[in-house]
Amino acid sequence: MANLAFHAPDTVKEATELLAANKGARPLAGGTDLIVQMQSGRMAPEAIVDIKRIASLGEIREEADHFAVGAAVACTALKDNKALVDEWPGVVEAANLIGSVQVRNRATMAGNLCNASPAADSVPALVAAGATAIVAGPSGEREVPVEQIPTGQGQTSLGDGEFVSEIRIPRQQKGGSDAYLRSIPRTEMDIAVVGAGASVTVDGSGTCTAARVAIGAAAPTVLLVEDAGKALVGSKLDDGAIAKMMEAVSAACKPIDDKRGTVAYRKTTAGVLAKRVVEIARQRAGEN
Amino acid sequence: MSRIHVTTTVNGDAREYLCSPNQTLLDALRDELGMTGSKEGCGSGDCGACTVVLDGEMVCSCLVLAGEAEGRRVDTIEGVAEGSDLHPVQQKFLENAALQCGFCTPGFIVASKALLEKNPNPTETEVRYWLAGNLCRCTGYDKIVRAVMDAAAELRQERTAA
Amino acid sequence: MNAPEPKGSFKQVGTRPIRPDGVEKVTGKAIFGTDYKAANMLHGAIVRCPHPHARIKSIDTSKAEAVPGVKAVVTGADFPAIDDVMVRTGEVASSTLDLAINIMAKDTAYYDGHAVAAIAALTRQAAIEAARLIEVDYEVLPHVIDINDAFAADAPKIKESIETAGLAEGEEGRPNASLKFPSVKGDPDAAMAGAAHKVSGHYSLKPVHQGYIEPHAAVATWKADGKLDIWCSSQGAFDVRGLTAGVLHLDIGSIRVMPLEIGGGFGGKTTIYLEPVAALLSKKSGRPVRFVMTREEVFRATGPAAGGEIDITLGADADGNIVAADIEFQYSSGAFAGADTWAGVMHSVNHYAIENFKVVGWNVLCNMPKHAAYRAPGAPQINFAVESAVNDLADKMGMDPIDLRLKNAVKPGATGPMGNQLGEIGLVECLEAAKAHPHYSAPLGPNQARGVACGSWMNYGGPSTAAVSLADDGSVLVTEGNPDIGGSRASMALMAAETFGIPYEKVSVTIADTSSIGYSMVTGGSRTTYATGIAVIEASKGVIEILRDRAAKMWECDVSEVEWGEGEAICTGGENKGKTFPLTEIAAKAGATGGPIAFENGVNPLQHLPGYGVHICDVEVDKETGNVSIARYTAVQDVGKAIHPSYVEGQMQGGAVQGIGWALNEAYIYNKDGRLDNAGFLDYRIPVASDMPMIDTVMVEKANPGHPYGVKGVGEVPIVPPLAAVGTAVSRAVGKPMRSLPITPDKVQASLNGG
Amino acid sequence: MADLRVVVMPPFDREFFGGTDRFDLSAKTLFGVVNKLDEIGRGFADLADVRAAFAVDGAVQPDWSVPLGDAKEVIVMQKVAGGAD
Repeated sequence: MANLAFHAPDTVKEATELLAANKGARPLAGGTDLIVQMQSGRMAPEAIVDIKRIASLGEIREEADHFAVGAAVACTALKDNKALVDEWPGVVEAANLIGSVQVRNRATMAGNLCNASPAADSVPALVAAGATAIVAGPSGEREVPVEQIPTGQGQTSLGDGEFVSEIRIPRQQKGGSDAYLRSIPRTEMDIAVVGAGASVTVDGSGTCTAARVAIGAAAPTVLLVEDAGKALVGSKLDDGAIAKMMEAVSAACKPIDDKRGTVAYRKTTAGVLAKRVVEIARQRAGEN
Repeated sequence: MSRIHVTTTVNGDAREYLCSPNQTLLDALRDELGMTGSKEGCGSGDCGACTVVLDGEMVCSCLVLAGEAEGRRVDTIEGVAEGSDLHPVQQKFLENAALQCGFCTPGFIVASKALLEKNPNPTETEVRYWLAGNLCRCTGYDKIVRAVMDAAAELRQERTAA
Repeated sequence: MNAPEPKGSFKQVGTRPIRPDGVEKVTGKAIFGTDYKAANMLHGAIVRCPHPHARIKSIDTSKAEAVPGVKAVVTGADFPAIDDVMVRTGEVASSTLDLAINIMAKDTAYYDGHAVAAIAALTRQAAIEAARLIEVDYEVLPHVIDINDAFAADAPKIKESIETAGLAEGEEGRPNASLKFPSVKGDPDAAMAGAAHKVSGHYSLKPVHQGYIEPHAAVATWKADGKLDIWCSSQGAFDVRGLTAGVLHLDIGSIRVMPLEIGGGFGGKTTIYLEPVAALLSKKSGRPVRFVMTREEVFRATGPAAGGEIDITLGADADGNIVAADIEFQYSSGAFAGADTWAGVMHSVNHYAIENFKVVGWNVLCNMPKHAAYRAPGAPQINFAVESAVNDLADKMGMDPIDLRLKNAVKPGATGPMGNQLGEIGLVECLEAAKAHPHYSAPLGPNQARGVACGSWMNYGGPSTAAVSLADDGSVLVTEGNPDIGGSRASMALMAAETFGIPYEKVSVTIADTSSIGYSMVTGGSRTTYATGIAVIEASKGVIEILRDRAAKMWECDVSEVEWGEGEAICTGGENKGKTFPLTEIAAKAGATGGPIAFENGVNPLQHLPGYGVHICDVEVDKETGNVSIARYTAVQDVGKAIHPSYVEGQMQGGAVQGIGWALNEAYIYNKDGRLDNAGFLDYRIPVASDMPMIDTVMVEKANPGHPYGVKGVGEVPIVPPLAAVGTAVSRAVGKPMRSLPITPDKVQASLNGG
Repeated sequence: MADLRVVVMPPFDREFFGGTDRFDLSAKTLFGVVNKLDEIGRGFADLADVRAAFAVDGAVQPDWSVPLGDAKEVIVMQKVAGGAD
């Protein structure tokens, strides 16, 4: 920490160069994880690269086939984008469950993703939404599904000099919507004991044509439960299909006992929350 | 460690300070600028006692690096009252006995003022969720929530009167 | 003691003015313990043991001392030889034996977070860096943290010196039990055998932290003349002085403690942690030294309150008279003996008129920080078991739980468990007020259930000093020695204004340092408004006597012909009969009538009375996730006379919410290596605003004849009933008894799913 | 001189008086009571002022110098530590 440097570049290129130049460098977006880790001594970066001065990373762009959410966009700012709220209410809600208003005014979805906590609230919603991450690095940009960024508790697939510059969320299909719920002992300020996100699409007849279910804090990383989605597709989201989906979710859980909850609680509650988010998403989809 | 020179605006005044790259905005306010109104209760963003407004959004100043404030606008508890005229939120905290020890109070007042600027007519539930990032161990929150609701009503009256 | 004033005669007492220190505190100007800075001061950091129990083989400070900016390093070796100095802290005597070791380990560290060395450096950064470079060679020893593990007959003894006090002839102690305290009345075994209805249960509670938002902080400067100045926030500057003198073997007179504003204490700031360390570092470096704990340090090394394991059986006759109680419990006290077990026994069934009981309390040591007082220390834990059992009894008998309590409640004239007579106590009035409250009969929503519980705290009086002086313009200046944690300046000003018969605004209140006023015991024990209030009233009366004398001089009459009215002297005889001198005029003439007008006095009142509360709690349970929310909450309490009702309500609301947090979420969680796993506000979950409903309060005012204005202590009672009120409500919603706190969602869900 | 029944509550009965908790003695004030108890249980006087509270005929008496007059009973009890706010 003795020779810690602070940089605030204006371009993505500069940022990647600064990160590539020093293996000990860390990108700073909202800082709500990084600064806590620095203060507690759990992390001692050699350089900090503040990406919030890069204009393009502070924007939400509405493209024809996706929303592009810059890595420096604070969670609370997502609520100001009406189109995003209409199409992906679950993603916006999930990002706005993190910490407190003070924290959400700083925290970003990209940071939430790259902190690589299995309990990250926005990540199951992003996974359910089929979101991708734009990874900027010395050799240019690459696009990867968000679920491929975290590889384990606190570990990511990012290479030297790489950072997530943007989160891309596909435009919502007709009859589609999403939802995210988590269980915490309090009403705010807690890390999810377990969480579930779902996106479903239903046709005019009420038949589910597409579904993705993801769960958080139930394994070393956020899980996309493909069998859960399969259990729903082609059904009318009837009790039988929901029951199958819940079984798939509980089966996919590989949780641990820790200070925040037990294995049994996480397995049971993951199913309960998955049932509830599918129901909420279905209702919202009906309104689309 | 190399120190960073920061020029920023605090409660409307142009201020400068030198800080270390790992120093927080809270430390800079308290130690470099001698503004001890913002309190450190946890240093991890969990208690809200250090709440300040950064470019119009309330944040925990313990989760902002001092260097990030370059060219930005910081508003703290010291700037809430205009001279000796208390802000309605401060006045209502006094009238409602919404403080006991008073340590969390600056953070609550900055956060409550920020709420009422965004939402002049909050429900009790909205007040409680907005203030969930500010811990108070003395009051049980009852009188704090009442004070904020009272201040909201008074500010609405002032607006209609104006 | 003084007879109470006739009811309804109050002009100031019972009003709700703005507190004198309010503006400072809403504008961020008030200087708290964490805010004080001394010129040229150094910054301290403490090295803490990462093991729950370890022998310190050696400490190498050389690398740390080499860090640029490091000015001084201390370890246990720098402290005076540990011996058993009894320090009188007003309420009780504290032995410095345990205190000194808790402040800085000597040869053994007894818990994760135990201080083993400290550093003073030019910057906090340098101090922290140097702290990481201190090399301590530990021999890790076996540890026990859970009470059941520590109490086991074959548990590893955490200290050779532990002996079980209070054993009968030939009775066996336990390796880690420092005390067995039995309290027996009548013939409990026979009475229990004859009881028509019996209920039993085992109840468990984890240690919890006081959770004040202001971390501990202190600045000390050791001056060349050997005198020591300390600036800190505490619940009692005089006891900081006495305890620091005891630990460092100094004369009390050589230490001066300046009280700063305190950011919450709840009992946890009635002891010391940092002051002697800062003092020794200041002595070595020749500069002021400042310490501010991190939140992690606060959790790892200060507080907490006792956890408990409690077995209880209650027996009642066919009419619902509780005829027998059989209780045996263990309380933890950390690695040092504690006092909560006494209070646990005394507060177990003292609110009921039970002729036959056997209550046995054990104090058990474990590898945790030295436990500290927490609001009604020792009472909430035992009350959780007793009041839950009383609710079970009511269910079993099909009786209304408040009716059952009314049948058994202690009444004025009853003899308390300690043998002394209870005077004008108000439990019956509280129970009746609770029963009459709309909340108690309100319909419940789906998945909701209701719990009720009552509880008590003995309260206290004890030594306090106050001085009152007049300025030439008639301003009344009150000086006292009790830190203002919850609006006590306002209460003191109201009582002085009432006594003089002048407006509240004419009174200013200063909390003085330890060299500027006589001894005053801690702000704690629900004693301040009662005892320090009496000191303020008596000092005000002393000034009034001087004012009568001065007026007599000006009227050239005998003082017996001068009465004191509302803020003025009235001449009742001689040629000036009927004339008046307002306080302001007498004050203006002070120079001509004998000089400045001031009066200081110390008191030691013990005519305090126990306080009683009844709480009603509605919870709503999510039957699938096990989440519990508080739907409605009402607190009823006998407050004697509320001097400033808003701050009395505030005590009731704050205590209730601390109790709710204790019941639902709060707990010390240690990992298998004996390290504290939730040393922060993220995972030590105190209630947040969105967790709570409004807390309705009902103040029952049954005046205390032992206080001029009828004051009873109010601060501690409110944390006693919530544990059982919440626990019973959740148990009823779930349909199974929830007897292990905290009642977290996973416990609720497991119980609902037949676990 | 008041002829008194002195009742010693736990823990003092076991700690100082070998489990005996009732004594008949006469004294002018509580100072006298403490001194006589100290003769029976050595060391009691050293701790009495900080650890014990005294109830004279049911009422707590903080001032040991008050004459006991024709009081009948003195109860010796443990003080309770507190901590609020």
